[in-house]
Amino acid sequence: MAKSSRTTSKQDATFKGSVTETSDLKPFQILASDGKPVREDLIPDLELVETLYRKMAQMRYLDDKFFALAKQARLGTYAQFGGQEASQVGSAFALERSDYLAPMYRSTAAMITHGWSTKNAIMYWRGHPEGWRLPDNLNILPIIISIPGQYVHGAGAALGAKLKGTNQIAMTYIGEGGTSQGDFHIAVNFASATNAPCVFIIENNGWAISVPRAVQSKVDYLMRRAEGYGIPGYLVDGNDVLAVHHTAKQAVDDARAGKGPSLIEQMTYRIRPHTTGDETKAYRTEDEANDWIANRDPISRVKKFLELEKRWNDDREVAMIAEIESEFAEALAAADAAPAPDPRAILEYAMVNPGQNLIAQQAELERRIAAFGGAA
Amino acid sequence: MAKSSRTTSKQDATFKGSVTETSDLKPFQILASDGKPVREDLIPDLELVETLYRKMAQMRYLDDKFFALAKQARLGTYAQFGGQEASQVGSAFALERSDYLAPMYRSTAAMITHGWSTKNAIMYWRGHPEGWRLPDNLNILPIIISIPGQYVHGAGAALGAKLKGTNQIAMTYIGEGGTSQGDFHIAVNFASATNAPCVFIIENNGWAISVPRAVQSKVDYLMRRAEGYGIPGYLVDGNDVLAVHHTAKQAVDDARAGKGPSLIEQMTYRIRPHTTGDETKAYRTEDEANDWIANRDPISRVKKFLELEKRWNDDREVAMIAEIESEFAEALAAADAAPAPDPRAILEYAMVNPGQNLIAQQAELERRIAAFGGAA
Amino acid sequence: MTQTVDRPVEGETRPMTMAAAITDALDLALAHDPSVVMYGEDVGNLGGVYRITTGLQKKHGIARVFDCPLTESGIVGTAVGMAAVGMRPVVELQFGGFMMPAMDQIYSHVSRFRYRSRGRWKTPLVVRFPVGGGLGLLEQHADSPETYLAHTPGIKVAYPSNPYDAKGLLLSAIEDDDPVFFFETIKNYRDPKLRMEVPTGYYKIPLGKARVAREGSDVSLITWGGMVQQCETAAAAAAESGIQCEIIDLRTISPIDLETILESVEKTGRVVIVHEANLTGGMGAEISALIAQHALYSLEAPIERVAGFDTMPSPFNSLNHFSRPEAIHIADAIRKVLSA
Amino acid sequence: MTQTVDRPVEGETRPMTMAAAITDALDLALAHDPSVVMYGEDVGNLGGVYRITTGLQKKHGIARVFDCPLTESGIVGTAVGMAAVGMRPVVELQFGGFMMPAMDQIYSHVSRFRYRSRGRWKTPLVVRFPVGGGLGLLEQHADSPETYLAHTPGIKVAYPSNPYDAKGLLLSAIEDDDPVFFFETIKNYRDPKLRMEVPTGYYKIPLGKARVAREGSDVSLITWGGMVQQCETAAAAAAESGIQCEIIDLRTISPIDLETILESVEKTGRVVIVHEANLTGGMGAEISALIAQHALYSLEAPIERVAGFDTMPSPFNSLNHFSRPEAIHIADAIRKVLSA
Ligand SMILES: Cc1ncc(C[n+]2csc(CCOP(=O)(O)OP(=O)(O)O)c2C)c(N)n1
Ligand SMILES: Cc1ncc(C[n+]2csc(CCOP(=O)(O)OP(=O)(O)O)c2C)c(N)n1
Ligand SMILES: [Mg+2]
Ligand SMILES: [Mg+2]
Repeated sequence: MAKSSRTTSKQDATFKGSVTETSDLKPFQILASDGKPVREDLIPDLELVETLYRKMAQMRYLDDKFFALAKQARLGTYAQFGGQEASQVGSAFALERSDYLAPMYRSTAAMITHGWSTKNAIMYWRGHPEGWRLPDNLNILPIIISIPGQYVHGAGAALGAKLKGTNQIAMTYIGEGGTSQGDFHIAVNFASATNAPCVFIIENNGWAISVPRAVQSKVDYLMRRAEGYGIPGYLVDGNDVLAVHHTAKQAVDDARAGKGPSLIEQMTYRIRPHTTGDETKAYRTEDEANDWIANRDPISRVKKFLELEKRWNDDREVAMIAEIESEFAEALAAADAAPAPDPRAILEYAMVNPGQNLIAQQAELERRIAAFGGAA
Repeated sequence: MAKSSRTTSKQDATFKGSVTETSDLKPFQILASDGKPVREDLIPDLELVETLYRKMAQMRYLDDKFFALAKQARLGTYAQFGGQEASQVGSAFALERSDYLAPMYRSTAAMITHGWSTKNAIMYWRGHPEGWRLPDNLNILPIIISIPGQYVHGAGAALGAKLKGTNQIAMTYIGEGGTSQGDFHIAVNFASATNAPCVFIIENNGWAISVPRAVQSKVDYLMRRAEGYGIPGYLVDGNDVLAVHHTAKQAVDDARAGKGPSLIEQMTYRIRPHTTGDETKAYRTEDEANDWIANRDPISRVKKFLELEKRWNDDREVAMIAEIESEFAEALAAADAAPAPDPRAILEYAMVNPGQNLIAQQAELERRIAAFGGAA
Repeated sequence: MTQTVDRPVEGETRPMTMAAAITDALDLALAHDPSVVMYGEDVGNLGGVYRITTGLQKKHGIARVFDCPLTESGIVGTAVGMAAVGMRPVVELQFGGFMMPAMDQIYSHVSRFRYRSRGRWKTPLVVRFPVGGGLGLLEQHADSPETYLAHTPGIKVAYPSNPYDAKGLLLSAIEDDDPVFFFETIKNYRDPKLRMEVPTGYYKIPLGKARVAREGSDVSLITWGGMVQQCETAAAAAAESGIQCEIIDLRTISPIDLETILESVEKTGRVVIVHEANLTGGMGAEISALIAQHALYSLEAPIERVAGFDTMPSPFNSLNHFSRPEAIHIADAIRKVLSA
Repeated sequence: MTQTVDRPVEGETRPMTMAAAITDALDLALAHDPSVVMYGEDVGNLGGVYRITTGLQKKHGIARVFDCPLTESGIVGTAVGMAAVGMRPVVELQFGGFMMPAMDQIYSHVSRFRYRSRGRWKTPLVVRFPVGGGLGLLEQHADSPETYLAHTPGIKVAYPSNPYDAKGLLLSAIEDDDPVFFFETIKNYRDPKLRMEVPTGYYKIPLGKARVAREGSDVSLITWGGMVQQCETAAAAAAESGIQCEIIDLRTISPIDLETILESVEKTGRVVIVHEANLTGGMGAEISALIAQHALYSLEAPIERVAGFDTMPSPFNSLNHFSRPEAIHIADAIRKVLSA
């Protein structure tokens, strides 16, 4: 038995995590936090800016509603993306409709941007089988909970598309915490080695549940790892939707042009709890979140810009909100109107060609359905 | 079913692997391949140089003997390290005796440098239980075959030593192929995050069995990954034992001083087959290996240097070889004299406190021993 | 019967839930042995997503209880290295469904490290995690991966069903020189029905010893973890129709207490095995096989297994009670073996 | 009996070893379906460490058969993504002992990808690897990890014992829309005793159908892969003392052909299950449990299992025959069930 484990203050610093502070990098911005352009030359068509703004506003509304629904037990546990609207909308918007998206549990905004419906999202987070069925006309891979399998699937889908010669590319998301996993490294390196057209996005929202970024690694910015794979790496202000979109578009275009994968780190912040089951008070101050909400909100930044450009005003805002509300209400009503799930869903899609074990279990399921007093 | 997989020549290039050729890095050298110093200022005490030379010469002899023994079925499958003597001896020699070494299958030279005996090495590679027993007075963790578990054990041992406050450090080895695995990344990053005193060595010997380095990743040098962990990375001529030792010593000293882990890439070459079961003709030219043998041999390089320094001559060489031969012969005789293993070894050390399953299996083993006509 | 009552009567006690009993064991272990360290995702500052390590970092220091990078292979693999150099790591994985990234470290190293070095290195480590469903959580938050471990040599698997056992088994696990995996049923953590008087002191329950949770002569229900409660409900219902079920709570899945199982089967002649993991290749198979080898002639009816279906645990919240074994399904199996 | 002869008589044949039959199947699959691709460590240029893919890269092009980075999780995980977008990856892991780094991808994704998307995405992929011991290779080069897969829902496991089956099962596996793991016994690859006439054309053997390798009325030997040969030796020896063994070669471990097993057990009443993986929690347990549930009343003796010990496969070369099941150990178990 060891004599003592000598808790010294030096050791303490270790386990709290500390980042080597030698950074020469600054996150790329097109808009400053106050909505003023820092790169006039890169401001895109205002129509696009307005579209991105509208999508982000819709997403914030949806995220807050989902939270409320979960608190009323009308959804199950839900992983909010609040604060990360620019990061998800801006990047997913750079995809073509036929491109592949490999999402994680917090990617709801990216998925909806790529074409998923609000109704399906509600039903997914409700644990309703119909929500788990991904639509045939959308190239969205399943939502992955185990961190970060989707990164490897993204690399594989990209390589598959390349082998088929379809000109599709793949985009996939991970949190900064997930970068400590083996599959993060494996995926990016596999794509590097095979020159697979995959855009790897790190949404660095500062926290992995209660664990701060500094505990994950000594490095200052995770996108530095791109250099170790010989691929382009980008550091972006993840709350600047124009910077996010610009960078993602570059990476998407490169991938499509046969230049291989890129790694993008989007600096953002999760202004909400980790999930509806989480309590942030236990690990971070409200001041920290409030500062991001007040001073670095991704939505008001681009709204201010549009206002400065005279492209936006209160009337439009009111009209937009009304539209968002009624669209959401409609989706919710449709989801609520869906019939209760059939228990037989439990054994559906288990295998294309089931063996005797599953056939026997189908009979057992029927017995259970009968025991509980009828189907549905 | 996909219509066609369109084999284009662009795709071909992908799967052969290609390294982005933009390297600004050059492997660190103290001696040029012809044995002449390129960094006079870093030449250590000649006594140390001679010691390293002698060890390397002993290791080459041992490696060739092991190969011959394996071909006579007096050893099992054996993973030769021939060509990598500088890489292993130079680095392991930088350790204190009490430091931890976490070896892989090709680390025999590093293990012997750290104190393992030739007799035990013979018995290990013979599959004799006595060879599998690592001596109590040596801090060498078990030889790992599954690539690259040992990297994570190295990180853990280092962190454990740090927590105990013992001032020990750990050193661990991997091949360049192994850097594509998840555990490579996990280990280096875990040590980065916890500032664990671990020296991570990549022996880049150009090949992972038949797979060339270029297939593993687009990056030019794997030590570039150090930057992505915020730790020092070193690129070293792995056939220059002085450069290897100098760099390893630096990393060992840093680790011991509380500065955390380092990553060292040692550029070397496996001049032998992958194992005694491998046939190199199927994947590389003999010219390639012969070029390394003739022009970049790690042993003759330092020998030439010692000769230039008048520290070495033919008489000494002859005497040394005689010594090496007789030492080896003695070890082999001792290994050959060891009694045949007791079949009961199969169930020894399975668990500290065995359950009924193992107790029943002990009885079954006794039955089998009886059936085969007695023990041993 | 091998053991029916194994509660020490002396000593102070206080009422504890499963969660509290586990926290108490961890706290005592940290105080008892300076080589014990705890780490994992969120275990330090937050105290884990189920708050099992809450307060321990503050009390024992950040070098003994700390957060680490998000990597199960890293957590388990560094624990192997740490254990080798003399620490006793007690690590947490966030959910049983997230054990698999560590599976190579478990299979290739945790399992073999001592054997491989012929005793030069030991692997006294504990890996704890919450398991089991019935709560409508997200996918991979309801898994029961014990069979993958029970089939892997060189390790032990403890899977307690109540606060008293949880504390005693965990203290045994931490002291044990073999690696131990420790399963914590989420649904039981704070179930007030399981709250019970637990000694406040340091005590151990041996690994590898089952508990007869209920005596009976008609049917043996063999089970563990959260399913013990379901079996108790089913047994109580059966008792109303005059059927006396015996419940064997295995407490450790590996090694298994064959003796207690056989004693019960020899008495009742009828067996229902209940587990939450999916049926095929589950631990129910091993238990059934042991009975079919060692107590075949005692059997008066085919052995029934009540288990999860051969799919991932149902992610369809409102349907979970159709797939997770519940008392009603166990009752069905009891009827079956009795009418055979 | 379900199937005793399932060899088509028509068509050209030529003598093939296991290795040759597998290579032939891969070659035909590449020609048959342009969405088939093959990759792994050393499979491209070298043709794999056992030379199973030799010549395929040259013949079908480097975009169809290629080397990739050294990462099992990457190989299997990218195959999931590739399969989703319409390819049929047939990947190789270098040895069964190196499957575990891919276990999270297998457990969390291969197993569930289709279920999780409710059929939106399919996972038609094949993972092949060499398994089994008896050759004195290095550690982790003699493992038999089939049980980890058989307990994992949503996947199939084929484990052929002879060249004819290997080719037909592999072609079925590649065409199957479920993910299939394909086990190749190293010791059988080039065993001249197994060399046999195999049709040169494209044919399939259904997954999930066992083969009665030998008919007999006294004892059922249930086995698969390399152990079929050992059972045949034991059965031949037993026949000399007048004992007629029936050998059931499962061919697929998952799903299992319960019908064929039960037919045999009902006939013989005595069962010996033989596998190379370690005993506890091995597939022998599942088979035993199925029999104890469905054919209990036919049993005239306790079910015996002959399996590896609960340790890693012995790395002590000269002692391997004590730990790997051999004909002599099977003979012992046959005597046991007959004298019960
Ligand atoms: C393999 C695995 N281990 C653990 C978890 C539990 N878990 C869920 S979210 C989370 C933190 C993730 O943080 P990050 O990657 O930064 O993503 P974020 O949630 O912040 O978007 C953890 C540990 C998991 N989902 N998968
Ligand atoms: C997890 C795992 N996968 C595959 C193998 C099989 N294998 C043994 S050596 C080798 C190549 C390793 O190359 P590298 O890492 O460069 O080390 P080297 O052999 O060149 O020293 C492979 C694939 C293994 N040992 N472990
Ligand atoms: Mg995060
Ligand atoms: Mg190499």
